[in-house]
Amino acid sequence: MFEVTPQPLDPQRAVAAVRRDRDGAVALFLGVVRDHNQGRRVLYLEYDAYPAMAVRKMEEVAAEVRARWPVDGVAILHRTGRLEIGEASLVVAVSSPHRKEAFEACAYAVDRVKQIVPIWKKEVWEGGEEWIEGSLVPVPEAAEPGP
Amino acid sequence: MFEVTPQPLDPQRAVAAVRRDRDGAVALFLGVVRDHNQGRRVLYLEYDAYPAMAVRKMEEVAAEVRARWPVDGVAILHRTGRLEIGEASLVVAVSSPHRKEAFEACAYAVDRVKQIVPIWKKEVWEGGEEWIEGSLVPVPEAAEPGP
Amino acid sequence: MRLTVKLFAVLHQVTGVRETAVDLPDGATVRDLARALWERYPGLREHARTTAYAVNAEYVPDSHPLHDGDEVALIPPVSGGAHV
Amino acid sequence: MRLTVKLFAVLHQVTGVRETAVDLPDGATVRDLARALWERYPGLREHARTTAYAVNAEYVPDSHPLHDGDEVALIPPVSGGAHV
Repeated sequence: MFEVTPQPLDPQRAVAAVRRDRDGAVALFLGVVRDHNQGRRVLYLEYDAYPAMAVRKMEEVAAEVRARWPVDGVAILHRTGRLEIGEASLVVAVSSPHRKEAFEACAYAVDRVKQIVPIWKKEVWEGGEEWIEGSLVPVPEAAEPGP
Repeated sequence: MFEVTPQPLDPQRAVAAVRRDRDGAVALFLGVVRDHNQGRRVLYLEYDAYPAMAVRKMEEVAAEVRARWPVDGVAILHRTGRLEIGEASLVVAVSSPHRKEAFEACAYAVDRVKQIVPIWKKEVWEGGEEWIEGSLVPVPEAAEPGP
Repeated sequence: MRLTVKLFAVLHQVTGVRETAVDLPDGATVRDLARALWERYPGLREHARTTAYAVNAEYVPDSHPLHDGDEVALIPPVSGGAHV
Repeated sequence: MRLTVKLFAVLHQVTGVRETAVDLPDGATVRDLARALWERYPGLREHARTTAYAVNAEYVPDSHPLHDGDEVALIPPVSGGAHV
Protein backbone atom coordinates (compact mmCIF):
# COMPACT_ATOMS: atom_id res chain seq x y z
CA MET A 1 0.00 0.00 0.00
CA PHE A 2 1.58 3.24 -1.20
CA GLU A 3 -0.41 6.43 -0.97
CA VAL A 4 -0.03 10.19 -1.21
CA THR A 5 -3.23 11.71 0.06
CA PRO A 6 -4.68 14.89 1.59
CA GLN A 7 -6.72 12.71 3.99
CA PRO A 8 -5.65 11.93 7.58
CA LEU A 9 -3.45 8.82 7.71
CA ASP A 10 -4.80 5.72 9.44
CA PRO A 11 -2.04 3.50 10.89
CA GLN A 12 -4.51 0.66 11.43
CA ARG A 13 -5.15 0.51 7.67
CA ALA A 14 -1.42 0.24 7.07
CA VAL A 15 -1.15 -2.60 9.59
CA ALA A 16 -4.04 -4.45 7.97
CA ALA A 17 -2.45 -3.99 4.54
CA VAL A 18 0.95 -5.42 5.47
CA ARG A 19 0.12 -8.28 7.83
CA ARG A 20 0.15 -11.86 6.54
CA ASP A 21 -0.87 -14.89 8.64
CA ARG A 22 2.75 -16.02 8.87
CA ASP A 23 3.85 -12.71 10.43
CA GLY A 24 4.38 -12.25 14.15
CA ALA A 25 5.66 -8.67 14.05
CA VAL A 26 4.55 -5.37 12.61
CA ALA A 27 6.84 -2.36 13.09
CA LEU A 28 5.25 1.01 12.48
CA PHE A 29 6.57 4.52 12.27
CA LEU A 30 4.57 7.71 12.45
CA GLY A 31 6.19 11.00 11.58
CA VAL A 32 4.14 13.69 13.31
CA VAL A 33 4.16 17.46 13.10
CA ARG A 34 6.00 18.86 16.10
CA ASP A 35 5.69 22.34 17.55
CA HIS A 36 9.28 23.48 17.04
CA ASN A 37 12.23 23.26 14.71
CA GLN A 38 15.71 24.73 15.15
CA GLY A 39 14.55 26.85 18.05
CA ARG A 40 11.53 28.27 16.23
CA ARG A 41 7.91 27.72 17.25
CA VAL A 42 6.13 26.05 14.35
CA LEU A 43 2.43 26.89 13.78
CA TYR A 44 1.74 24.26 11.15
CA LEU A 45 3.31 22.55 8.12
CA GLU A 46 2.21 22.40 4.53
CA TYR A 47 3.26 19.50 2.31
CA ASP A 48 3.60 19.60 -1.46
CA ALA A 49 4.14 16.43 -3.50
CA TYR A 50 4.54 15.08 -7.00
CA PRO A 51 2.06 12.29 -6.28
CA ALA A 52 2.50 9.96 -9.26
CA MET A 53 6.29 9.97 -8.91
CA ALA A 54 6.13 9.83 -5.11
CA VAL A 55 4.16 6.58 -5.28
CA ARG A 56 6.69 5.12 -7.72
CA LYS A 57 9.55 6.07 -5.43
CA MET A 58 7.73 4.55 -2.44
CA GLU A 59 7.48 1.31 -4.41
CA GLU A 60 11.21 1.56 -5.08
CA VAL A 61 11.89 1.99 -1.34
CA ALA A 62 9.79 -1.11 -0.64
CA ALA A 63 11.73 -3.07 -3.27
CA GLU A 64 15.01 -2.04 -1.62
CA VAL A 65 13.66 -3.16 1.76
CA ARG A 66 12.62 -6.56 0.41
CA ALA A 67 16.02 -7.03 -1.21
CA ARG A 68 17.71 -6.51 2.19
CA TRP A 69 15.40 -8.15 4.75
CA PRO A 70 13.03 -11.14 4.68
CA VAL A 71 9.97 -9.01 5.32
CA ASP A 72 6.44 -9.47 4.06
CA GLY A 73 4.32 -6.38 3.62
CA VAL A 74 5.56 -2.80 3.32
CA ALA A 75 3.17 0.16 3.43
CA ILE A 76 4.13 3.80 3.00
CA LEU A 77 1.57 6.59 3.34
CA HIS A 78 2.28 10.31 3.11
CA ARG A 79 -0.15 13.11 3.65
CA THR A 80 -0.22 16.41 1.72
CA GLY A 81 -1.65 19.87 2.36
CA ARG A 82 -1.85 21.69 5.67
CA LEU A 83 -1.08 19.61 8.78
CA GLU A 84 -1.52 20.79 12.34
CA ILE A 85 0.77 20.01 15.29
CA GLY A 86 0.37 16.35 16.25
CA GLU A 87 -0.97 15.14 12.91
CA ALA A 88 0.86 12.34 11.12
CA SER A 89 2.53 13.26 7.83
CA LEU A 90 4.18 9.86 7.27
CA VAL A 91 3.23 6.31 8.18
CA VAL A 92 5.54 3.38 7.39
CA ALA A 93 4.52 -0.17 8.33
CA VAL A 94 6.58 -3.34 7.83
CA SER A 95 5.51 -6.87 8.73
CA SER A 96 7.78 -9.84 9.19
CA PRO A 97 7.84 -13.25 10.83
CA HIS A 98 10.44 -11.82 13.27
CA ARG A 99 10.67 -8.51 15.06
CA LYS A 100 14.32 -7.58 14.51
CA GLU A 101 13.90 -7.52 10.74
CA ALA A 102 10.65 -5.56 11.02
CA PHE A 103 12.30 -2.81 13.09
CA GLU A 104 15.42 -2.55 10.92
CA ALA A 105 13.47 -2.53 7.68
CA CYS A 106 11.03 0.08 8.98
CA ALA A 107 13.81 2.43 10.09
CA TYR A 108 15.57 2.00 6.73
CA ALA A 109 12.36 2.73 4.81
CA VAL A 110 11.83 5.96 6.76
CA ASP A 111 15.39 7.08 5.91
CA ARG A 112 14.90 6.33 2.23
CA VAL A 113 11.53 8.07 2.02
CA LYS A 114 13.22 11.22 3.25
CA GLN A 115 16.00 10.84 0.66
CA ILE A 116 14.28 10.02 -2.61
CA VAL A 117 10.50 10.55 -2.48
CA PRO A 118 9.48 13.87 -4.12
CA ILE A 119 7.60 15.47 -1.24
CA TRP A 120 8.35 18.81 0.42
CA LYS A 121 7.35 20.57 3.59
CA LYS A 122 6.86 24.25 4.23
CA GLU A 123 7.27 25.40 7.80
CA VAL A 124 4.95 28.19 8.86
CA TRP A 125 5.78 30.18 11.96
CA GLU A 126 4.64 33.48 13.48
CA GLY A 127 5.31 36.08 10.76
CA GLY A 128 7.00 33.88 8.19
CA GLU A 129 7.31 30.65 6.31
CA GLU A 130 9.94 28.64 4.45
CA TRP A 131 10.11 25.62 2.17
CA ILE A 132 12.48 23.20 3.87
CA GLU A 133 15.30 21.96 1.65
CA GLY A 134 16.15 18.45 2.80
CA SER A 135 18.01 15.87 0.72
CA LEU A 136 19.53 16.42 -2.70
CA VAL A 137 18.13 13.51 -4.65
CA PRO A 138 20.65 11.09 -6.15
CA VAL A 139 20.67 11.62 -9.89
CA PRO A 140 21.89 8.77 -12.09
CA GLU A 141 25.16 9.26 -13.98
CA ALA A 142 24.82 10.28 -17.62
CA ALA A 143 24.85 7.25 -19.91
CA GLU A 144 28.01 6.77 -22.00
CA PRO A 145 27.56 8.45 -25.39
CA GLY A 146 26.89 5.90 -28.13
CA PRO A 147 29.41 5.17 -30.92
CA MET B 1 -0.46 3.94 29.44
CA PHE B 2 0.06 0.39 30.70
CA GLU B 3 -2.74 -2.12 30.31
CA VAL B 4 -3.45 -5.83 30.54
CA THR B 5 -6.86 -6.39 29.04
CA PRO B 6 -9.03 -9.04 27.37
CA GLN B 7 -10.21 -6.39 24.88
CA PRO B 8 -8.74 -5.98 21.37
CA LEU B 9 -5.74 -3.62 21.41
CA ASP B 10 -6.02 -0.28 19.64
CA PRO B 11 -2.65 1.06 18.40
CA GLN B 12 -4.19 4.47 17.72
CA ARG B 13 -5.01 4.84 21.43
CA ALA B 14 -1.40 4.04 22.29
CA VAL B 15 -0.17 6.66 19.82
CA ALA B 16 -2.51 9.28 21.27
CA ALA B 17 -1.36 8.40 24.79
CA VAL B 18 2.37 8.81 24.10
CA ARG B 19 2.55 11.76 21.72
CA ARG B 20 3.50 15.20 23.03
CA ASP B 21 3.52 18.37 20.91
CA ARG B 22 7.32 18.44 20.93
CA ASP B 23 7.53 14.94 19.42
CA GLY B 24 8.17 14.31 15.75
CA ALA B 25 8.37 10.51 15.89
CA VAL B 26 6.28 7.68 17.22
CA ALA B 27 7.64 4.13 16.86
CA LEU B 28 5.14 1.35 17.36
CA PHE B 29 5.40 -2.39 17.59
CA LEU B 30 2.57 -4.88 17.25
CA GLY B 31 3.12 -8.49 18.21
CA VAL B 32 0.53 -10.49 16.31
CA VAL B 33 -0.53 -14.12 16.48
CA ARG B 34 1.03 -16.01 13.60
CA ASP B 35 -0.15 -19.27 12.10
CA HIS B 36 2.92 -21.38 12.82
CA ASN B 37 5.68 -21.95 15.35
CA GLN B 38 8.59 -24.36 15.13
CA GLY B 39 7.08 -26.12 12.16
CA ARG B 40 3.68 -26.58 13.76
CA ARG B 41 0.44 -25.05 12.47
CA VAL B 42 -0.99 -22.92 15.29
CA LEU B 43 -4.79 -22.69 15.59
CA TYR B 44 -4.90 -19.95 18.21
CA LEU B 45 -3.11 -18.72 21.32
CA GLU B 46 -4.35 -18.23 24.85
CA TYR B 47 -2.67 -15.72 27.15
CA ASP B 48 -2.62 -15.88 30.93
CA ALA B 49 -1.36 -12.97 33.04
CA TYR B 50 -0.84 -11.75 36.58
CA PRO B 51 -2.38 -8.39 35.73
CA ALA B 52 -1.48 -6.24 38.75
CA MET B 53 2.15 -7.33 38.65
CA ALA B 54 2.30 -7.20 34.86
CA VAL B 55 1.31 -3.53 34.92
CA ARG B 56 4.00 -2.81 37.55
CA LYS B 57 6.61 -4.53 35.43
CA MET B 58 5.48 -2.60 32.35
CA GLU B 59 6.04 0.60 34.33
CA GLU B 60 9.50 -0.70 35.24
CA VAL B 61 10.27 -1.33 31.55
CA ALA B 62 9.19 2.24 30.76
CA ALA B 63 11.42 3.59 33.53
CA GLU B 64 14.38 1.66 32.09
CA VAL B 65 13.64 3.09 28.64
CA ARG B 66 13.51 6.66 29.95
CA ALA B 67 16.79 6.16 31.79
CA ARG B 68 18.48 5.15 28.51
CA TRP B 69 16.90 7.35 25.82
CA PRO B 70 15.49 10.89 25.75
CA VAL B 71 12.01 9.71 24.90
CA ASP B 72 8.68 11.15 25.93
CA GLY B 73 5.73 8.80 26.19
CA VAL B 74 5.89 5.01 26.53
CA ALA B 75 2.75 2.86 26.24
CA ILE B 76 2.62 -0.92 26.69
CA LEU B 77 -0.59 -2.85 26.16
CA HIS B 78 -0.97 -6.63 26.38
CA ARG B 79 -4.06 -8.64 25.65
CA THR B 80 -5.19 -11.76 27.53
CA GLY B 81 -7.49 -14.68 26.77
CA ARG B 82 -7.96 -16.40 23.44
CA LEU B 83 -6.44 -14.66 20.41
CA GLU B 84 -6.96 -15.70 16.82
CA ILE B 85 -4.35 -15.63 14.04
CA GLY B 86 -3.63 -12.02 13.09
CA GLU B 87 -4.79 -10.45 16.35
CA ALA B 88 -2.37 -8.25 18.29
CA SER B 89 -1.26 -9.57 21.67
CA LEU B 90 1.24 -6.78 22.38
CA VAL B 91 1.40 -3.11 21.45
CA VAL B 92 4.39 -0.95 22.41
CA ALA B 93 4.49 2.73 21.45
CA VAL B 94 7.31 5.20 22.11
CA SER B 95 7.37 8.88 21.18
CA SER B 96 10.41 11.09 20.89
CA PRO B 97 11.54 14.33 19.29
CA HIS B 98 13.78 12.19 17.03
CA ARG B 99 13.19 8.93 15.21
CA LYS B 100 16.38 7.03 16.02
CA GLU B 101 15.70 7.10 19.75
CA ALA B 102 12.06 6.15 19.23
CA PHE B 103 13.01 3.02 17.24
CA GLU B 104 15.76 1.91 19.61
CA ALA B 105 13.66 2.47 22.72
CA CYS B 106 10.68 0.65 21.23
CA ALA B 107 12.74 -2.41 20.30
CA TYR B 108 14.33 -2.46 23.75
CA ALA B 109 10.93 -2.23 25.46
CA VAL B 110 9.63 -5.20 23.44
CA ASP B 111 12.66 -7.27 24.51
CA ARG B 112 12.16 -6.38 28.16
CA VAL B 113 8.42 -7.09 28.13
CA LYS B 114 9.24 -10.60 26.97
CA GLN B 115 11.82 -11.00 29.75
CA ILE B 116 10.18 -9.69 32.91
CA VAL B 117 6.44 -9.14 32.52
CA PRO B 118 4.42 -12.03 34.06
CA ILE B 119 2.37 -13.05 31.03
CA TRP B 120 2.25 -16.48 29.40
CA LYS B 121 1.00 -17.92 26.15
CA LYS B 122 -0.45 -21.32 25.45
CA GLU B 123 -0.15 -22.57 21.91
CA VAL B 124 -3.10 -24.60 20.67
CA TRP B 125 -2.68 -26.77 17.60
CA GLU B 126 -4.58 -29.61 15.96
CA GLY B 127 -4.85 -32.26 18.70
CA GLY B 128 -2.78 -30.63 21.41
CA GLU B 129 -1.69 -27.60 23.33
CA GLU B 130 1.28 -26.38 25.36
CA TRP B 131 2.13 -23.52 27.69
CA ILE B 132 5.19 -21.90 26.18
CA GLU B 133 8.10 -21.47 28.60
CA GLY B 134 9.97 -18.37 27.55
CA SER B 135 12.35 -16.39 29.77
CA LEU B 136 13.42 -17.32 33.27
CA VAL B 137 12.77 -14.12 35.15
CA PRO B 138 15.77 -12.47 36.84
CA VAL B 139 15.40 -12.95 40.57
CA PRO B 140 17.21 -10.53 42.87
CA GLU B 141 20.07 -11.91 44.95
CA ALA B 142 19.24 -12.76 48.54
CA ALA B 143 20.00 -9.82 50.84
CA GLU B 144 23.06 -10.21 53.08
CA PRO B 145 22.00 -11.57 56.46
CA GLY B 146 21.97 -8.82 59.10
CA PRO B 147 24.54 -8.71 61.96
CA MET C 1 0.56 -16.67 59.31
CA ARG C 2 -1.77 -17.02 56.36
CA LEU C 3 -0.62 -16.47 52.78
CA THR C 4 -2.47 -16.18 49.52
CA VAL C 5 -0.84 -18.15 46.71
CA LYS C 6 -1.50 -17.53 43.01
CA LEU C 7 -0.72 -20.02 40.27
CA PHE C 8 -0.41 -19.17 36.61
CA ALA C 9 -0.16 -20.79 33.20
CA VAL C 10 1.40 -24.28 33.35
CA LEU C 11 1.36 -24.22 37.18
CA HIS C 12 -2.36 -23.49 37.13
CA GLN C 13 -2.70 -26.35 34.66
CA VAL C 14 -0.84 -28.97 36.71
CA THR C 15 -2.61 -28.07 39.98
CA GLY C 16 -6.05 -27.16 38.67
CA VAL C 17 -5.90 -24.30 41.17
CA ARG C 18 -5.73 -20.59 40.43
CA GLU C 19 -5.48 -19.31 43.98
CA THR C 20 -5.18 -20.99 47.38
CA ALA C 21 -4.50 -20.11 51.03
CA VAL C 22 -1.55 -21.61 52.93
CA ASP C 23 -0.88 -21.40 56.70
CA LEU C 24 2.74 -21.46 57.81
CA PRO C 25 4.52 -20.85 61.11
CA ASP C 26 5.96 -17.37 61.66
CA GLY C 27 9.45 -16.92 60.29
CA ALA C 28 8.77 -19.03 57.21
CA THR C 29 10.48 -18.15 53.93
CA VAL C 30 9.48 -18.56 50.31
CA ARG C 31 11.42 -21.85 50.30
CA ASP C 32 9.28 -23.15 53.18
CA LEU C 33 6.15 -22.19 51.30
CA ALA C 34 7.40 -23.97 48.18
CA ARG C 35 7.94 -27.18 50.19
CA ALA C 36 4.43 -26.96 51.64
CA LEU C 37 3.00 -26.50 48.15
CA TRP C 38 4.98 -29.49 46.75
CA GLU C 39 3.33 -31.67 49.42
CA ARG C 40 -0.11 -30.45 48.49
CA TYR C 41 0.42 -30.38 44.70
CA PRO C 42 3.12 -32.87 43.72
CA GLY C 43 2.85 -31.73 40.07
CA LEU C 44 4.57 -28.49 41.03
CA ARG C 45 7.77 -30.33 41.88
CA GLU C 46 8.83 -31.05 38.31
CA HIS C 47 8.58 -27.32 37.55
CA ALA C 48 10.49 -26.27 40.66
CA ARG C 49 13.74 -25.61 38.82
CA THR C 50 12.12 -23.06 36.51
CA THR C 51 9.65 -21.50 38.96
CA ALA C 52 10.31 -18.00 40.24
CA TYR C 53 8.48 -16.34 43.11
CA ALA C 54 6.93 -12.93 43.57
CA VAL C 55 5.77 -11.55 46.90
CA ASN C 56 3.29 -8.71 46.71
CA ALA C 57 4.06 -8.37 43.00
CA GLU C 58 7.88 -8.18 43.24
CA TYR C 59 10.31 -10.93 42.30
CA VAL C 60 12.12 -12.26 45.40
CA PRO C 61 14.80 -14.88 46.15
CA ASP C 62 13.85 -18.21 47.82
CA SER C 63 15.24 -16.95 51.11
CA HIS C 64 12.75 -14.08 51.28
CA PRO C 65 10.93 -14.02 54.66
CA LEU C 66 7.15 -14.10 54.50
CA HIS C 67 4.63 -12.15 56.53
CA ASP C 68 0.99 -12.67 57.36
CA GLY C 69 -1.24 -11.54 54.50
CA ASP C 70 1.47 -11.71 51.80
CA GLU C 71 0.37 -12.52 48.26
CA VAL C 72 2.81 -15.01 46.77
CA ALA C 73 2.80 -15.80 43.06
CA LEU C 74 4.48 -18.80 41.42
CA ILE C 75 5.92 -17.56 38.16
CA PRO C 76 6.87 -20.01 35.41
CA PRO C 77 9.18 -18.70 32.65
CA VAL C 78 7.31 -15.78 31.08
CA SER C 79 6.30 -15.80 27.41
CA GLY C 80 4.33 -12.64 26.74
CA GLY C 81 4.20 -11.02 23.32
CA ALA C 82 4.02 -12.81 20.01
CA HIS C 83 6.21 -15.62 18.62
CA VAL C 84 8.84 -13.22 17.38
CA MET D 1 8.78 19.20 -29.53
CA ARG D 2 6.45 20.22 -26.75
CA LEU D 3 7.16 19.40 -23.11
CA THR D 4 5.08 19.67 -19.97
CA VAL D 5 7.03 21.13 -17.05
CA LYS D 6 5.97 20.74 -13.40
CA LEU D 7 7.23 22.95 -10.60
CA PHE D 8 7.04 22.06 -6.91
CA ALA D 9 7.51 23.59 -3.48
CA VAL D 10 9.99 26.50 -3.52
CA LEU D 11 10.20 26.40 -7.34
CA HIS D 12 6.43 26.75 -7.55
CA GLN D 13 6.74 29.63 -5.07
CA VAL D 14 9.41 31.58 -6.99
CA THR D 15 7.69 31.19 -10.37
CA GLY D 16 4.03 31.32 -9.29
CA VAL D 17 3.55 28.50 -11.80
CA ARG D 18 2.62 24.92 -11.11
CA GLU D 19 2.73 23.58 -14.65
CA THR D 20 3.71 25.07 -17.99
CA ALA D 21 4.37 24.01 -21.59
CA VAL D 22 7.72 24.60 -23.29
CA ASP D 23 8.56 24.17 -26.99
CA LEU D 24 12.11 23.19 -27.85
CA PRO D 25 13.89 22.09 -31.05
CA ASP D 26 14.31 18.34 -31.53
CA GLY D 27 17.44 16.94 -29.92
CA ALA D 28 17.15 19.18 -26.85
CA THR D 29 18.33 17.89 -23.48
CA VAL D 30 17.26 18.59 -19.92
CA ARG D 31 20.02 21.19 -19.75
CA ASP D 32 18.54 23.01 -22.76
CA LEU D 33 15.15 22.98 -21.10
CA ALA D 34 16.63 24.38 -17.89
CA ARG D 35 18.20 27.27 -19.83
CA ALA D 36 14.87 28.05 -21.51
CA LEU D 37 13.14 28.04 -18.13
CA TRP D 38 15.77 30.35 -16.59
CA GLU D 39 15.01 32.90 -19.35
CA ARG D 40 11.31 32.71 -18.68
CA TYR D 41 11.53 32.54 -14.83
CA PRO D 42 14.76 34.17 -13.65
CA GLY D 43 13.94 33.19 -10.04
CA LEU D 44 14.73 29.56 -10.91
CA ARG D 45 18.37 30.42 -11.55
CA GLU D 46 19.36 30.84 -7.91
CA HIS D 47 18.01 27.34 -7.20
CA ALA D 48 19.75 25.77 -10.18
CA ARG D 49 22.55 24.24 -8.12
CA THR D 50 20.12 22.26 -5.96
CA THR D 51 17.48 21.45 -8.57
CA ALA D 52 17.20 17.89 -9.84
CA TYR D 53 15.18 16.79 -12.84
CA ALA D 54 12.77 13.96 -13.45
CA VAL D 55 11.51 12.93 -16.85
CA ASN D 56 8.31 10.91 -16.86
CA ALA D 57 8.71 10.39 -13.11
CA GLU D 58 12.32 9.13 -13.10
CA TYR D 59 15.36 11.11 -11.98
CA VAL D 60 17.67 11.84 -14.93
CA PRO D 61 21.01 13.58 -15.47
CA ASP D 62 21.15 17.04 -17.16
CA SER D 63 22.35 15.40 -20.35
CA HIS D 64 19.17 13.34 -20.73
CA PRO D 65 17.65 13.77 -24.21
CA LEU D 66 14.03 14.90 -24.31
CA HIS D 67 11.22 13.72 -26.54
CA ASP D 68 7.92 15.24 -27.60
CA GLY D 69 5.30 14.82 -24.89
CA ASP D 70 7.75 14.24 -22.02
CA GLU D 71 6.67 15.37 -18.57
CA VAL D 72 9.62 17.08 -16.89
CA ALA D 73 9.60 17.88 -13.18
CA LEU D 74 11.92 20.31 -11.42
CA ILE D 75 12.75 18.75 -8.06
CA PRO D 76 14.18 20.84 -5.23
CA PRO D 77 15.82 18.95 -2.33
CA VAL D 78 13.11 16.68 -0.92
CA SER D 79 11.91 17.03 2.66
CA GLY D 80 9.09 14.56 3.19
CA GLY D 81 8.27 13.07 6.58
CA ALA D 82 8.38 14.89 9.88
CA HIS D 83 11.18 16.99 11.41
CA VAL D 84 12.96 13.96 12.81
